[in-house]
Amino acid sequence: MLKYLLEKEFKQFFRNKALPKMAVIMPFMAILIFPLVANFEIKNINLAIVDNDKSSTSRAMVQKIAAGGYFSISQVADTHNEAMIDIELNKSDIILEIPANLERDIQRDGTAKVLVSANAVSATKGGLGSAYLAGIVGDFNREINSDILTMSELTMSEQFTITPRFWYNPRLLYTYFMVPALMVMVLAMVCGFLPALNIVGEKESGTIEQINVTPVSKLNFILSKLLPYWIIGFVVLTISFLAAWVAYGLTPAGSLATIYLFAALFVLAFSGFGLVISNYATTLQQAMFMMFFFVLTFIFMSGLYTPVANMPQWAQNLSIISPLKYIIVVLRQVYLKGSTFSDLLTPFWMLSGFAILFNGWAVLSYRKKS
Amino acid sequence: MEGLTSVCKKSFSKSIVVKELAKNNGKVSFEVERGEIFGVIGPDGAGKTTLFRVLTTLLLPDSGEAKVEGYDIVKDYREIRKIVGYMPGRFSLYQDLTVEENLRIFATLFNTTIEENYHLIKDIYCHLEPFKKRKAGALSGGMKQKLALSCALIHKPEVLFLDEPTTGIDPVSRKELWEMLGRLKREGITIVVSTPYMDEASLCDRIALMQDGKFLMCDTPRAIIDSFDKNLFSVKGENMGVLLEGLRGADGVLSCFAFGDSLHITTEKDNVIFQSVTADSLKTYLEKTGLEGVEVTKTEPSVEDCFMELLSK
Amino acid sequence: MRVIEVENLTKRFGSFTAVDNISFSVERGEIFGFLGANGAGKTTAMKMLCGLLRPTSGKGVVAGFDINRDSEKIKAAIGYMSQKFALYEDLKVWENIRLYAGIYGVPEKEATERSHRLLEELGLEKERESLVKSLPLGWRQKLAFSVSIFHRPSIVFLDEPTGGVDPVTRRQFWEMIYKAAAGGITIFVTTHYMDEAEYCNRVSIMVDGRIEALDSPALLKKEFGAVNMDDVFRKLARRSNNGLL
Amino acid sequence: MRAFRVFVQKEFYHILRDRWTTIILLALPILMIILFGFGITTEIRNTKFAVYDPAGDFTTRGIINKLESSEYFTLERYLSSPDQIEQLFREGKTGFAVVFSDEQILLVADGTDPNTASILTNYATALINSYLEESAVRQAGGGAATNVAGDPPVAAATAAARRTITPEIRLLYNPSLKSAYNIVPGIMGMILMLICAMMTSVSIAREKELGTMEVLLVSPMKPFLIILSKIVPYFTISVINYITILILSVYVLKVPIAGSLILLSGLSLLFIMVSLLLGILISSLVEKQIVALLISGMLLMMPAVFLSGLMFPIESMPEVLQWLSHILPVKWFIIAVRNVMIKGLGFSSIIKEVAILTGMAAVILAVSIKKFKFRLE
Repeated sequence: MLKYLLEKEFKQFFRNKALPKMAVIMPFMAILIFPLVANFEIKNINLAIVDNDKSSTSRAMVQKIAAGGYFSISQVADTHNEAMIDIELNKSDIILEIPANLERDIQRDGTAKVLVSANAVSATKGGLGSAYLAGIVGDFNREINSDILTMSELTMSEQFTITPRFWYNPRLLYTYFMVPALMVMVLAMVCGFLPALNIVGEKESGTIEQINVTPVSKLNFILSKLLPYWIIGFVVLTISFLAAWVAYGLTPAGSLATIYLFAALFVLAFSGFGLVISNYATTLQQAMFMMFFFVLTFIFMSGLYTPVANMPQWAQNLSIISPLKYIIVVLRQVYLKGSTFSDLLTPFWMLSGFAILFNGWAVLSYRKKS
Repeated sequence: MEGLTSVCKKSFSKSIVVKELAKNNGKVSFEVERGEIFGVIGPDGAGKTTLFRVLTTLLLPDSGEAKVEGYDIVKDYREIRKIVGYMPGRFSLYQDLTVEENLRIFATLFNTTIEENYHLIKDIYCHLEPFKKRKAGALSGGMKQKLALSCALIHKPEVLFLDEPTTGIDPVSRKELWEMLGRLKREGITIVVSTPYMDEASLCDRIALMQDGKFLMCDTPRAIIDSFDKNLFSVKGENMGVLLEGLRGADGVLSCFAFGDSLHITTEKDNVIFQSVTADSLKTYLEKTGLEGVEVTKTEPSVEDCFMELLSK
Repeated sequence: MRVIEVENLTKRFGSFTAVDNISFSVERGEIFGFLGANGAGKTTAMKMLCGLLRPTSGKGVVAGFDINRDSEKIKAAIGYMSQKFALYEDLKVWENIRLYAGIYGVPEKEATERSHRLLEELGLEKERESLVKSLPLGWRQKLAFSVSIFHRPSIVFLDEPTGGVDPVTRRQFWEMIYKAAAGGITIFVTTHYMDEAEYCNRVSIMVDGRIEALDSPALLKKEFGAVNMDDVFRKLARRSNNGLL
Repeated sequence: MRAFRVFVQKEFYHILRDRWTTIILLALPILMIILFGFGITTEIRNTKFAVYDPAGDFTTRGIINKLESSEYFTLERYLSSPDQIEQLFREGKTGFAVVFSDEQILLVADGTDPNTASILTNYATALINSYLEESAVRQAGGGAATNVAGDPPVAAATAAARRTITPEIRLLYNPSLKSAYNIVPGIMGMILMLICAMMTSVSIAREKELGTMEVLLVSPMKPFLIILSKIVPYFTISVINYITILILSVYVLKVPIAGSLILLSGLSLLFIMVSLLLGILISSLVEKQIVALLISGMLLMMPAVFLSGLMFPIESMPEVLQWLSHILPVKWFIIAVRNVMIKGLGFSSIIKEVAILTGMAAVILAVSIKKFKFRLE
């Protein structure tokens, strides 16, 4: 019985113009384009210089800042206001204003001030930009005092060289962070939403009554809708692995089997979720919107972009409802850190819990008799 | 004043004039008088719906031209759309709006109100009155079709195109609809209607029989029936199934189809075997071939007989 | 041998009684006409018999199964075809046959063999590979009917199978119905074509949810002194109280 | 125009009768403000860290206290050996580990999340540096400082000659560095476009799919009015959402409206018009709802989220994508809203963006009129 239903679903899937294309395009678009776009790295911040001192010290300082690589000098202005106009037009992000006779003040009473005004509309850019600038000025201080610094003070700061070391991703490539999570996103779309949209489509066009009249059982009907998308989902997942390997040379550190196991569990849970939506939505529009609503919540509660730890406490507590969170943790841990099954027990229980909850709810809420 | 202007405006009597109108390998030419009920019948896929869509300016013809109330269907489509009423084959309503709301929307669509033209649809709409507040989606198939009809007839167009308006409607309501169409006709409205029901076709002033985009015949029901060039007999017996097989096998019998409680068979007009082609000579012939208790009478062909005869050619 | 037995079957939607306490039975191999005006409760009653709708009250046995308790079993033993949808339009002709044969448990080998023969009978071998969407309505209905009796059910429910079909194809359809009935399949059919009502062995006419007349066409005509079934139908219409006719 | 009024009423019925969709349409801004406002924060807060400190002298303890006292980090545990770090990172709970050796301070961070890793190490390095700076000055300042084990006393004279340039940092427009400032304009752009473009295109496509469009075309009513009547409800919902977003950002996210409200509202109305026209354009190219949903979903929403600088700075994107983002109306709208709402600037600062948006509106209008099918072809 199920065999014939599956045959029908596959034939209809490949005959429908839009769906097969979407199932193929999505993984590639997600894996290849998305990581290029989604990174927070702050580089080439535009710096406007207002040098009222024009002394050798001030020129040396500007030299050091420009050489730092983080900043590119976008403008040399005469007055603060002139530079402010560029800030307003988003041409430059930070203004470094060097007061007149800076060199004389340093020689005479040892201290001088420079004014840094940073456009902080983007908090990260404003915050990090000014922090980097302050860091470079700090180094410059050490340089201009190198002639008179005592051995101990030098050794004190030299004594402790601080070197960051990044495990699993030494070159801090953003793609390593995003790609595993994106694979999950694609899986969620293909196995979670396509079947649900399919069912709602049949409900809206009325062809669902054809099946209700036949001895096809509830379970067989749902399975005939889910299985094709599960198979397609895992094919898409494998394609994503290959794409990640080819494009970024990214291969899973942990065992592939663990990934496939958790992916299966996640697919079971998420397609159950899709089914629940399909039972409540009567029109395609409704289904689409409900999904959009919940996907948005799940994504942002899952730490896909920024870690859950950053979020305020109430948000962190709320984030346990997102199945995406656990599978993303799994994918990242196994893929990048090579964690094994034993390290990932909590996600395992949570995902199994979700699978039972959603699928149970789906079967209960599925009303075959109108 | 209104009466006067409308008279002189409509000096010419032809409401629709079609010359060599071609659309995906079909071609037709015909004319429809003002205030005439013009029936279009034909098997599914004969091109009836396409013809309707071209005449109501929804589709552009491949070639040829047509005028509705003097307006050209390609150039003056805006004028035509002001004076034409159209009910498509798959007239869908707004399922999430109530019966009354659907009606009001279509009334306003045609710049009128339910109250103003209620008398036009009273006979059909009265069945829907008890469900006024119910959503259109919750109605049964036939009821939906009745609501669609009311929505299409809620305004008084000069020309009305109805594409299979009565499919799925019970016989009594169909009768009422045709009485309403008769009233509209008396008020000078030209009606072009397609229908699968042959009994309805015979109520039209003229009928066009369409197949593969062409008119096989286009004439009054009377003329069509007169053109029937075969003998027609109605045969009754106990076991219809056996009788049907037997008659099909009998030589001289051209065709045999069930017609309600009897079978209609056709024989050649000048057939050698049946010189004196009478009902009882046929009866004795049949009994000889072992079909007892057979009752044979000569009958007048109906439009349906002519339709089936023409199609089988 | 009775294949359908119904006792005071009722269905209420809130305050509206769609089917009001109907009782009747249908013999094996009979062509049973189920007539009624729009909104008289025909489709609702039929849905209850097919296990698509749970009755508010009353009992019924279809193909030996109780309609309240084991509606799933009924579905395996009957065929169903409605005017709106019977086949999947985006599947090819043979794919539809194969699907429904599979669903109703016809063994694969037998299914492929018989589907060839069926297509020959219907003259559809050429259309074997074309999508159902491309078939004219008449052919689609004939194919749908053959598919609905492919698993040789004891009863087949036909909901206005010939709506909008041209006269010639309609008659071919009824010849197929005759053949199926002769083969022992009970035909439960609704229609608005009064000439088709004449083809049935017995006819029931519903008015406002109740069965107002149930007999053979000939006896009904005698009882109502009518020339044909159209007259019978119209005479019954006068009994309707809330102007439903 | 009575017919127009009744049709607008019909469109409202379509939406209001569909309870779920209405709730979601109005709740979306609230959800997005909360999610984006709190979901995406790059601010580091109480990240756990571990320490491996065999020597455990005064300085290392000082460093650890300095880290612990800051609101960024909380000490989780002391490690008996560096190889324990492997297990810590596997479980994914600790942010980074500080490993002291006689010459070096090693900051071991979990590189899987590069962004957090670099921010953590930057903040930690800055804190440690400032601790070392302070302890050096304290030592240089006066003999009383406790003697650091093994270090010779520092001569007093160096303090006097020590020259420092101290940067005085002023953060413009967003002194408290709240990430929400950057998000509100993005949300506004996304929601207004989603509601206008997607909903309009889907509702017109729905009318075609159901077959009712065929009847509407053959009527005295101008097709243009039918489309216009479809726009009104979504225009209203967008205006309501616009107001909700403003209220939420001011009172919940505490992002004040620096510039003129009238200018901001005018700007938003312009953008709503552009999105509505986009919706009409899509609907005239499409026959089925699902295709309209896919096009507005895939081609409008996804790029809008990524290319519009809502979450990721556009500057750090590859050149070709930056060029691609030029064609998105939402990108210009977000820049303009940032200038007016966050930076509080006047009309002069958004002339370019307004010009582009108006230009786009004109082009889309022209194309959709040309493309509009008043027949069933």
